[in-house]
Amino acid sequence: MYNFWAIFGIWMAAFLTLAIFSFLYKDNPFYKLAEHLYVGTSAGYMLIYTYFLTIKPMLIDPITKQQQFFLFIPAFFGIIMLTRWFPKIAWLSRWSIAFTIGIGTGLAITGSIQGILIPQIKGTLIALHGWNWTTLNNLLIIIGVISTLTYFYFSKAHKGVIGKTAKIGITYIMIAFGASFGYTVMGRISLLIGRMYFLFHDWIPLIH
Amino acid sequence: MRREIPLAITFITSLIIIVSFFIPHAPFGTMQEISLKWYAIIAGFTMLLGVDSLIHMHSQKIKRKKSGWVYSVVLIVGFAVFVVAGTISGFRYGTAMDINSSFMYLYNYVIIPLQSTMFALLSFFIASAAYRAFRARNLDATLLLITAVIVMIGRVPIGNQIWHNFPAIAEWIMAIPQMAAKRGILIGISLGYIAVSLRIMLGIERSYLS
Amino acid sequence: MNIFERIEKIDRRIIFLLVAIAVLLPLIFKVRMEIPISEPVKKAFVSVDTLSSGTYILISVDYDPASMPELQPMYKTLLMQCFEKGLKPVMIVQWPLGLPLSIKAMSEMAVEYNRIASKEGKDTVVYGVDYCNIGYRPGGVAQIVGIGKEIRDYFESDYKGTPLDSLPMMKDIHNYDNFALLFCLEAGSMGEMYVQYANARFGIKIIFGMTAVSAPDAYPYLQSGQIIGLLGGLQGAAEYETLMKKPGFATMGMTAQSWVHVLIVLFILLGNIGYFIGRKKRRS
Amino acid sequence: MDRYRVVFLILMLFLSLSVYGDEKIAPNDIQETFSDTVLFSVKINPISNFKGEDIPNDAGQSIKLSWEVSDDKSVNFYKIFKSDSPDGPFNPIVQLTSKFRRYDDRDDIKDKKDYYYKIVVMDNKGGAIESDVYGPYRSYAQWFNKKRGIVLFLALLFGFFILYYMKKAKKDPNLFIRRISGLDALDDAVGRSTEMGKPIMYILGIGEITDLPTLAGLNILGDVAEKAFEYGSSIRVPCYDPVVMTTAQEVVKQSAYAVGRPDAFNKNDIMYITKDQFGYAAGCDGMMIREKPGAIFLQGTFYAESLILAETGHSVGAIQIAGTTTTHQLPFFVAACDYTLIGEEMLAASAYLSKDPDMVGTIKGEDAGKLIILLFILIMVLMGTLGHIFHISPIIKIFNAIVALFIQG
Repeated sequence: MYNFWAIFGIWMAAFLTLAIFSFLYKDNPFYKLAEHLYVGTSAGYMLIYTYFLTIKPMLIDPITKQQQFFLFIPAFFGIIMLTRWFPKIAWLSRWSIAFTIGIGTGLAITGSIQGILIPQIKGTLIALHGWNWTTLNNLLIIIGVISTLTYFYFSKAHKGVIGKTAKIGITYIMIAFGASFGYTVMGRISLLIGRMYFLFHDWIPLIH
Repeated sequence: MRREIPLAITFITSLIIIVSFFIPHAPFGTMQEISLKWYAIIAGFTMLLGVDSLIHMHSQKIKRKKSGWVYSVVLIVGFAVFVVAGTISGFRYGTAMDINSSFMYLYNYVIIPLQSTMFALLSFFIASAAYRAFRARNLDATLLLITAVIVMIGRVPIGNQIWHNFPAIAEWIMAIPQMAAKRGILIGISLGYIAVSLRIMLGIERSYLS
Repeated sequence: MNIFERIEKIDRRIIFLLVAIAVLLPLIFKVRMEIPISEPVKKAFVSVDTLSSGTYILISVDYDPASMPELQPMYKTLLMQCFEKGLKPVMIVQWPLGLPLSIKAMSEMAVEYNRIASKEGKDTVVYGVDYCNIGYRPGGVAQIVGIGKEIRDYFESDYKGTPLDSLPMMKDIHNYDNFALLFCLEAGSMGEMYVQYANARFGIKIIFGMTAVSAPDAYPYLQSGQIIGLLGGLQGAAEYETLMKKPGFATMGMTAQSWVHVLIVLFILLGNIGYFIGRKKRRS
Repeated sequence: MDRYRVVFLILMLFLSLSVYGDEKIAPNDIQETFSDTVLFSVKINPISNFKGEDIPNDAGQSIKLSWEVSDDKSVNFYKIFKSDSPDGPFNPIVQLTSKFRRYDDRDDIKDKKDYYYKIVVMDNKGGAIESDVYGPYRSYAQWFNKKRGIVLFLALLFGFFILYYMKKAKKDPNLFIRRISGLDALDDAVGRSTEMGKPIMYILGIGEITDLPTLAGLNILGDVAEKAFEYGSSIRVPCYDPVVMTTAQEVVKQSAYAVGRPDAFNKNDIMYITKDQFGYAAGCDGMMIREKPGAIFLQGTFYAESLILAETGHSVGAIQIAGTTTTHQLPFFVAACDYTLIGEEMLAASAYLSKDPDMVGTIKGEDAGKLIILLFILIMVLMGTLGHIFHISPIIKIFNAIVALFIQG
């Protein structure tokens, strides 16, 4: 039993979908209307979302219910972040930005080393032994990593041995780009399948 | 004065995070916990930053009747409808996120179609670019296109029907050569992150303060 | 103008029409194709399937409507698998626009599972006892590290505001150690953050369900053992549905995916043939 | 010559047939039996092997308790009791379901103080089996997390080289950075475009002024603008962000003065389009179709709209030189443009041109890091391989010891 609101909603969604698709024919008022509606509604969504999923649970509830009054300090830093709206006192927001950037850099340095460099280097330290396909694959991996790093090495001209290794490196990189290209095409097509399914299943039931 | 204090704050906070990473003992462990919690709260406010400039810009456009001001009206109306629906749902259900609230109804039937269709456009652009722009003009581009074709056909069921080893070949390309090159690039990028973070921490890089 | 130059000058809208038709026909005529299973998806499936009943799983929902067609089928199939095996899924959300999607699919799959379970006499799943959704908190990486010590420091209540301590299943749950597995559904770079911080510092096992755009970048983590399974794009979702023997949207969409891929490969070939002929003419 | 690479390629494709091998694709996939994720094994009823220990590398005030149970089918739940003395009053601290085998006790534990524990198994028939007293156990806070020693070593190592080269570059900015081949492509693109009497277009993408690729794009813009003014051609720069636009105007004006043709600079050649992704792409496309530029430069921060730009650029027959660090867009640029600066190459090109000490120092510092990692992998692989082939066990032991250093946690 589809009640009235569900049917109305589907028709509204179908109208908005076709309005955006109309950009394929040419840029037109319908597309501009849908695009501006998208920007406006997502901004409205974010405003409500920020209150209910950020400010209320992390500030208002703890302060009112558990009397955690020291939370006024981060709340203060948060509010002066909004001084960017007023050019005269916008410089105040630099303190909060400095604090968040400081945390970000501290996490980035420790994360990059412990979370990326150590495991990725360790994954390439493979002793090659035993005549089987796995050893062959490991050899190709090691050559790939070393030659890719050589390609992005800028302190030596790409001549002689370094030049040849860099050439192998760009070959590996082009294979990787080809693979990413194929996967990206796959990803974009899936989005279209999703919209076509909506149009011809929920709206006009051609697909059952 | 307006520059030295922020730079000092940045240096001290990143020092706290790095030191408490290595020293779990009393003062540092709790200092890290508190600063991470404060970071989360402040980051919550940054989500509001974009809203003001957006509403400000479009309301100016309406006031001065600049070309395309009608679309700005649509934008502001869309914004207002969501804020009102969210507030009402908040009072009725305690949260806007309740499954039967009007806020969720609007999300389902306005934001989902708009955003998913916006990105679905890309599939058309990729198809037309594939036809009109992707040329094997040198060995690199040829290599890229050949690998792309193998992976595109190998990763989908039709590849399996053409030749039953096709999926395994595509998987081999993904797991061995592609993985090795991506690892090389990943190592390069994380060295880049370390360098940029060091420059910001030591105040050499100050563009974030502009 | 010879045939190829004319072909090269085809109007873009004809190409768009061809793509739309190539997607629509297989969907309407429900052409079904056999889905080959790849190694990373099998590893992911086995890792979840071998967990004993009552084990807790953390599912991170980090996508938005733009990547819903690829990741929502993975999320739904995973939830059905958890309910069938009696696992205890806990949903956490890092993308603001993804929270409604996580809520909608969670309640839909619970209703569907309970319909089947009550028919077969098995006990049904209840929110707060068998599954729950602790919603979103800001902070990104800082929050991921923060909940490594105590989840309640950030998630005092669930997505609706109900305190965590009043949810029966969350009583003894404090941090990553209480979860056997973290299944991340990723459209962006949040997956890498989980690997860099949750796995590196707290050692939780991670499986990635990723959009096709980001899946290739996750293979280095698979080889180094930082993640123990990887589902890539709609194909990954279809393989997981096939392993669960529950064909859904992804399996149905793969035929359309195949036809459009063939179409695009033809476009590339046609475009290049025209290009080489044109180049040879210009040289002579 | 590319012959060398074609041979290598055919070898690679042949090797891909290795897929027939039955070995698993992921080579050193530590064949974890997933049983260890099955947390609970079962023995006869009474608790055995109860252990309490300080949690290592932590801030103290916690004791890790672990035990084994014979058969948890009949177990309803456990109750754990704690006291300060072996026979002192035991008060309950936690009640756990039958699935649990370990528990971290964190409530008001003081470091370096003795604690005693008792565990009571309540079976579902209401019976209670009390274990004997275990202890004493103490908790300690550690001053250094030993597991993270390797992270400290690497942080100091890479940090040293980055800062060393930053200092060195301040004194002498002409540190050697190889000429990026893409720069030659830039020059002859400008040259060919002016021969055809067509304008040049420079697109900086949709980045903000603080994004690295946008800054690099502005540096390269300075060089391209200089070449354009030298050849007497004009340069059009459609912008996405007002701040980036004003900076671009500054850069192009300085290039005009540097070449001695201040009159050639026209402020309106660098204009603001719109701050919306697809709107900006549509605006640039319109300009391409109207003005039919001879050369288009796409240097900066690009996302999904890169596709639309590169396609239209190709269709108007322009030479296209692209450059960005967002790896997801590079495949499309390589396929659609005549030349592409890949990721860090673009940053190196901008450092090479601008001779900015910070940029040059960073690139040299990162290069040192890459060299260290590269040589380290090479040496380790050779050592491990030779050790195994010639069965020299001391070498294998050293190899495994070094690999074991790379721990996480």
